[in-house]
Amino acid sequence: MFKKLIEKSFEKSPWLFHLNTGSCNGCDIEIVSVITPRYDAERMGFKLTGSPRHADIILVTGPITSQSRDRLIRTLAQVPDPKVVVSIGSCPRSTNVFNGSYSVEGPLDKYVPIDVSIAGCPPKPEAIIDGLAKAIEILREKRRAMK
Amino acid sequence: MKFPYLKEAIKSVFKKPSTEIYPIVNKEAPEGYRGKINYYPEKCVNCGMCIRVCAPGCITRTIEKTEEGDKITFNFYQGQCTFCSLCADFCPRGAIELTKNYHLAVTDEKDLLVSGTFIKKLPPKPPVQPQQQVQNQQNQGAAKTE
Amino acid sequence: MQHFPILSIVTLFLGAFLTVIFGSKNETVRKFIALVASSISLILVLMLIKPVMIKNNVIQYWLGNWRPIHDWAIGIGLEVDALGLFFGIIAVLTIFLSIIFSFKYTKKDSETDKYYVLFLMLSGAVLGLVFTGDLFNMFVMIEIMTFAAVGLTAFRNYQEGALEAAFKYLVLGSIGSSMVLAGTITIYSQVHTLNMAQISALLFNNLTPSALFAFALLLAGFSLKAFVVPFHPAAPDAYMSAPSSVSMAFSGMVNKAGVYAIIRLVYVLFHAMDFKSVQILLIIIGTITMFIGVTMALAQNDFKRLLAFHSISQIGYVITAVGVSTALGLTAGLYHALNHTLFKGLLFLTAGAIFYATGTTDLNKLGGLARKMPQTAAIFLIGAFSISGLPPFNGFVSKWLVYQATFQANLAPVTIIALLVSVMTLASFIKVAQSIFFGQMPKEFENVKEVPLSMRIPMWIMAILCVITGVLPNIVTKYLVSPAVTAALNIGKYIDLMMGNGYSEKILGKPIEIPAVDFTLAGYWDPIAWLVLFALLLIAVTIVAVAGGFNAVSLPTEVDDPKYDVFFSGEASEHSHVKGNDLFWGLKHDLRHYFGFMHDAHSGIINDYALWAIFTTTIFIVYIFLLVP
Amino acid sequence: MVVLKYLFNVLVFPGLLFSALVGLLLSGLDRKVVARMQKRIGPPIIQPIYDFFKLLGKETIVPRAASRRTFLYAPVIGLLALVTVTLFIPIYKYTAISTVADIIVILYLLTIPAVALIMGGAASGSPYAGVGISREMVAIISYELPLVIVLLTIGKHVGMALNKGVITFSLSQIVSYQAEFGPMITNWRLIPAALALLLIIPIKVGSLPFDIAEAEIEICEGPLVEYSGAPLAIFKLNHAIKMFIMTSLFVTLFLSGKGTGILILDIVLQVLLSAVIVVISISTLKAITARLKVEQVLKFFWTYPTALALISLILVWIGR
Amino acid sequence: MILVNYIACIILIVLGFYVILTKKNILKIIIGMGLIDYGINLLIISIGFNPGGTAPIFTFTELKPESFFVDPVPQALTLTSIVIGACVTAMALSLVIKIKEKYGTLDADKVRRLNG
Repeated sequence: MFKKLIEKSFEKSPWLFHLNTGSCNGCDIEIVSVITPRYDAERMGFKLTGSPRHADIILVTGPITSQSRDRLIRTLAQVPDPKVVVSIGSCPRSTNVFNGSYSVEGPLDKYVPIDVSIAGCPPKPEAIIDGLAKAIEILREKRRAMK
Repeated sequence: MKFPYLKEAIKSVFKKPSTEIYPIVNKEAPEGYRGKINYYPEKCVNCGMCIRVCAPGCITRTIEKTEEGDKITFNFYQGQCTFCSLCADFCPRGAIELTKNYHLAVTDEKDLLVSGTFIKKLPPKPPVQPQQQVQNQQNQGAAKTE
Repeated sequence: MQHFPILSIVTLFLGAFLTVIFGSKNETVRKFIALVASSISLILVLMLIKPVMIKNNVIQYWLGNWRPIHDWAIGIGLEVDALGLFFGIIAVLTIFLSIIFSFKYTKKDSETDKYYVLFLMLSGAVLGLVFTGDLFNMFVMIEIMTFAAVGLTAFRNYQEGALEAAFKYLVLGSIGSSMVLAGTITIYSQVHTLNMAQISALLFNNLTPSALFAFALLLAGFSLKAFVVPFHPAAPDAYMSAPSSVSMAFSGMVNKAGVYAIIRLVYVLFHAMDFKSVQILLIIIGTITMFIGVTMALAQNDFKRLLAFHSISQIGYVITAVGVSTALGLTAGLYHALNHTLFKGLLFLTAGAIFYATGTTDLNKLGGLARKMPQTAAIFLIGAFSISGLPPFNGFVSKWLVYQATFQANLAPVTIIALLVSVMTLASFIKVAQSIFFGQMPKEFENVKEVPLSMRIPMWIMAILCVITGVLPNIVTKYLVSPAVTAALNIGKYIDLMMGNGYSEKILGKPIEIPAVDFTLAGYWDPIAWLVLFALLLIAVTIVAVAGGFNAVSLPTEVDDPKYDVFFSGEASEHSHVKGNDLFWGLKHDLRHYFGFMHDAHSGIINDYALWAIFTTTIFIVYIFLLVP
Repeated sequence: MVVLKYLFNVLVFPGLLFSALVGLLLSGLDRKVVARMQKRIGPPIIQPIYDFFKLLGKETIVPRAASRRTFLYAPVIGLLALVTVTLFIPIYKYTAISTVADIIVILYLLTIPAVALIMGGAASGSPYAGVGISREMVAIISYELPLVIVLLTIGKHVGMALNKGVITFSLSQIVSYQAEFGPMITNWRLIPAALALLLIIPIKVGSLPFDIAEAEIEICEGPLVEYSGAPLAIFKLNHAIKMFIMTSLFVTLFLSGKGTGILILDIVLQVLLSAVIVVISISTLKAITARLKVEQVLKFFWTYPTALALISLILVWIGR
Repeated sequence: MILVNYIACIILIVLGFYVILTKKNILKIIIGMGLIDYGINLLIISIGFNPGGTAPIFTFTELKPESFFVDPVPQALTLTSIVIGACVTAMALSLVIKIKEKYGTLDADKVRRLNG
């Protein structure tokens, strides 16, 4: 009965979960700035949640340091099903300048397929909003595929 | 029992919100913004300065021997780039330029790869002298120096 | 039908003696005797309901057929009116269920024949106390009750603190009993009779100083037996170390007997309820008991000690309601006494079940047992919700009556404290639920199994009773509580039947008017309609759920896939169970001075407890001498 | 026929559908007003409806350490109690269930959703939930005291006028009193009580300055940490309906009166007034203050609102 | 003359309370309890005393209208009270033995593991 409405609502209220795997916090400030009055992601329904169980889109920042590797894997597994992984900045994409360092465990796609990657070090808030818009489409496809 | 910001809160309800509605109003990046790389292969002289200077090492070069010279392709993998624009500054020929295009949100990795190829014609090869003449030239050279 | 009361008491005592003779050898004979004795007395008392409650005549029985000779009562008389029978039913019910529970519960203990002897003595004494019409007989029954209770507290002497608790209970108990004895004697010195009906007739509004002195002493003695706050320190130790089936009897019968004695003393014997000062005294005691009981319970981290403090605070409710001497107040008090026996008995049985299954009741060691013991968890939740007064259960109805009674008697602060106490009760039971049943399970309780069926039957019976008394309040009040209230308020009938009619007119000059027992409920709350609503809503929600396309609930498979681990910010969720005293940090931090003072006040030294007891008795005496006449 | 009326009441009018819709709209309005106060555009008013249906579509994960049945049934029980309360709250003389509704019944019915949240959190077996539970319980203890005093004051005030001095607990008598003597807010004795109730609404709903139980960042949504999919949707629905109930209770207790006589207009008036109360009490506080610490909540609620409520209680008591 | 009895009772009772309150040794507390009991027993007896009355033991033949007895009922009460006093002391002593065995001390300040 609500099938169509549930489909539509997946576009309208994607919830974000911010996962920092050792980033220099450049991208983290950008993510937060997306929610400030100037860029206001909330007008499109985005909301930062505290627990991975509530999230649809996971924003990963930072090159996966060895400490945060298995925590990353465990937290990503705990997100309920139609989920989208978005990598912010170049670190998760390709461990940026830290490539080859002893404590960096390689780019994110070694552990989980990246759906949307937003390049930039740090990416501009508008770029993040673009990325999130793309992520919403992927979310809807995944939701349709899941049904 | 003081209520901070109460006045501003109530006043701002009636003012226009200061949000830029980004997707509708496209926002121009500020001057000098280091965004997507533009590579002009024709200007490049394959000196390799950019490769040496790039910290994350995201610039790679492939050289391919062809009959009219070696076909050199430069790949700027922006997924690993820190947008420090050192490559642009050090490029003697100004072949690399970081534009103001900040739309770098991509779904597949290929879009982050900027590459350009050019064929570097070698200088006209001096006629090939037979082996014998080469040694004479070397002896004359040696004699001159003594 | 005349002989049922004495028969029910005697069968219990007979059961005790028979277990001594036959039971010491093998287990089944013992259990059989105990079961037969308690079920006979249960049937006898339940058969009394029809004549006493519905046709409300009073059964009187003169031991040895020593009828009063020309208006002077010599022999000991049993007098069962609706009030006595009300508490009798409570007692008999608790006895029957506790004995069934103890069959399996004391399997691990040795010398269980001594257990059954003492338990049957305790139950016989309580029934005797509730049915007797003679003041000295009441003292003897109280003495036997204390005796058996001390014996049972020390039953598991290997347990930490059992002996100490028994000794303290004995010392305080004997102080209380000597006060009761002194009170009885001072009354006897004035009226030269021990029969309660005759005493109340002779003492009717000619309260001489010695009668007042006796009233103060008796009030102190009985409130010590009911573990009212100034006298209460022996109770938590005794409830904690006694086996749970016994502490269920303690909180179900023993302090109810104390409350019955207070009601009998204040309403019937001295007819002291017209004096405003006595009402205020009872209300003050009740409120203090309520508040201190629950705040102490919040700070505990042993399950049974927490329950003990709760039964003290619920007794505070009953006494406050009884102190409000309107008809509604007494109804609220008696109804709450019945409910308290039901849900407190239930909770003590769950404590017993946990002790039986895991061997400890310490809140800091347990956790996550709901998955291993689902039925006990369900029963515990019913008990916890009914004690904290959530609507569908029985605690709500009686607490609502208490609030209304206290507020209609213009006692706003008491109502506010009562509501606050009920919220704190909810808080402490949430603490118990989280630290025992929910949260993560420590390793050593992996192979904990559900308690055997014979222990779960009494628990289920009590849970169902809890729900019934919660859902059908008007039936329970009409058949059980109102007759008891009329009996308490209308002492003329009590005297006439005992001493031959016309006696009260002759002595008192005019027949005692029977106050009308009617009360208008301030608000109206019909649980049946309410339950229909709940059912309708349940259907509604299920329809929405099914149609709404709830997708499948994905349950954890056996493979240790991290998806089903508890979210612990990514850490491998090792054992981190929020339990015991790390809950309510905010509250304890704010009230730390109060909690600190209360903790030191319960120092555990017997001399301090005795000092409290004697100090409060002197306050009672001084208060009553100054204010009552 | 009566069953049909009951069914209609339960399912549609003041029951599930109406209160859910209005609740969600009110919480949408609240988010919009808070955004506007921070000079942002803010989500559309119907955003909570989208949230609700999106959560319905998500997968529900039951963690291994959770006790399954309590975990899944807790939100439903909370919803049942809340919807039952909506039937009792009179909207300008129209009460869905014509029983003389009762303050103490409502008071206790409103604790059931909080207990359901606690039971759900406890059943999920996560340490964050454990901390969330103890904070939620401290919050309940702190706001119960002033709430009770306010309700008793109103009961006493109306009781003195209509019920020959004896306190009345019934809401319909309160509404009829206001029909005669005008809304309660105009009576100077009860203004402190109204202020106290305004301060209590945010913590009862669990909105920002006092949401110590569901602090997103500190303890990752407290009791709700393990919930996802349909149970979480129902908990968010409970949250919204509670907002509607508390504000319409405030309207009934302080702002009701004769009403316009036509049912539809009465309903619209009630919803509008509750929207105003939402904006005044919940949104402004959410926009301008930060979250309090745990013991600050207790200290705050046992001093300011309790003092206000006691003042009005004493005034009512003296001004016989 | 009767006054002396009552004074003796009061002294005994007050002495008993004094012992219970101040003495730290639990054995002495039991003795204090005993003292209170005997004080009250003496009180019971002295209440039932009619000056000049004989012991209330007679056979029907000896019962003459003018024979004057002491009140028999308090004496019966004293009997039970003494029995109860004895049993209480017996149980208390058995508990004290076990406490000494388990706690190793008789000092009330040390026997306080259950507090708070």
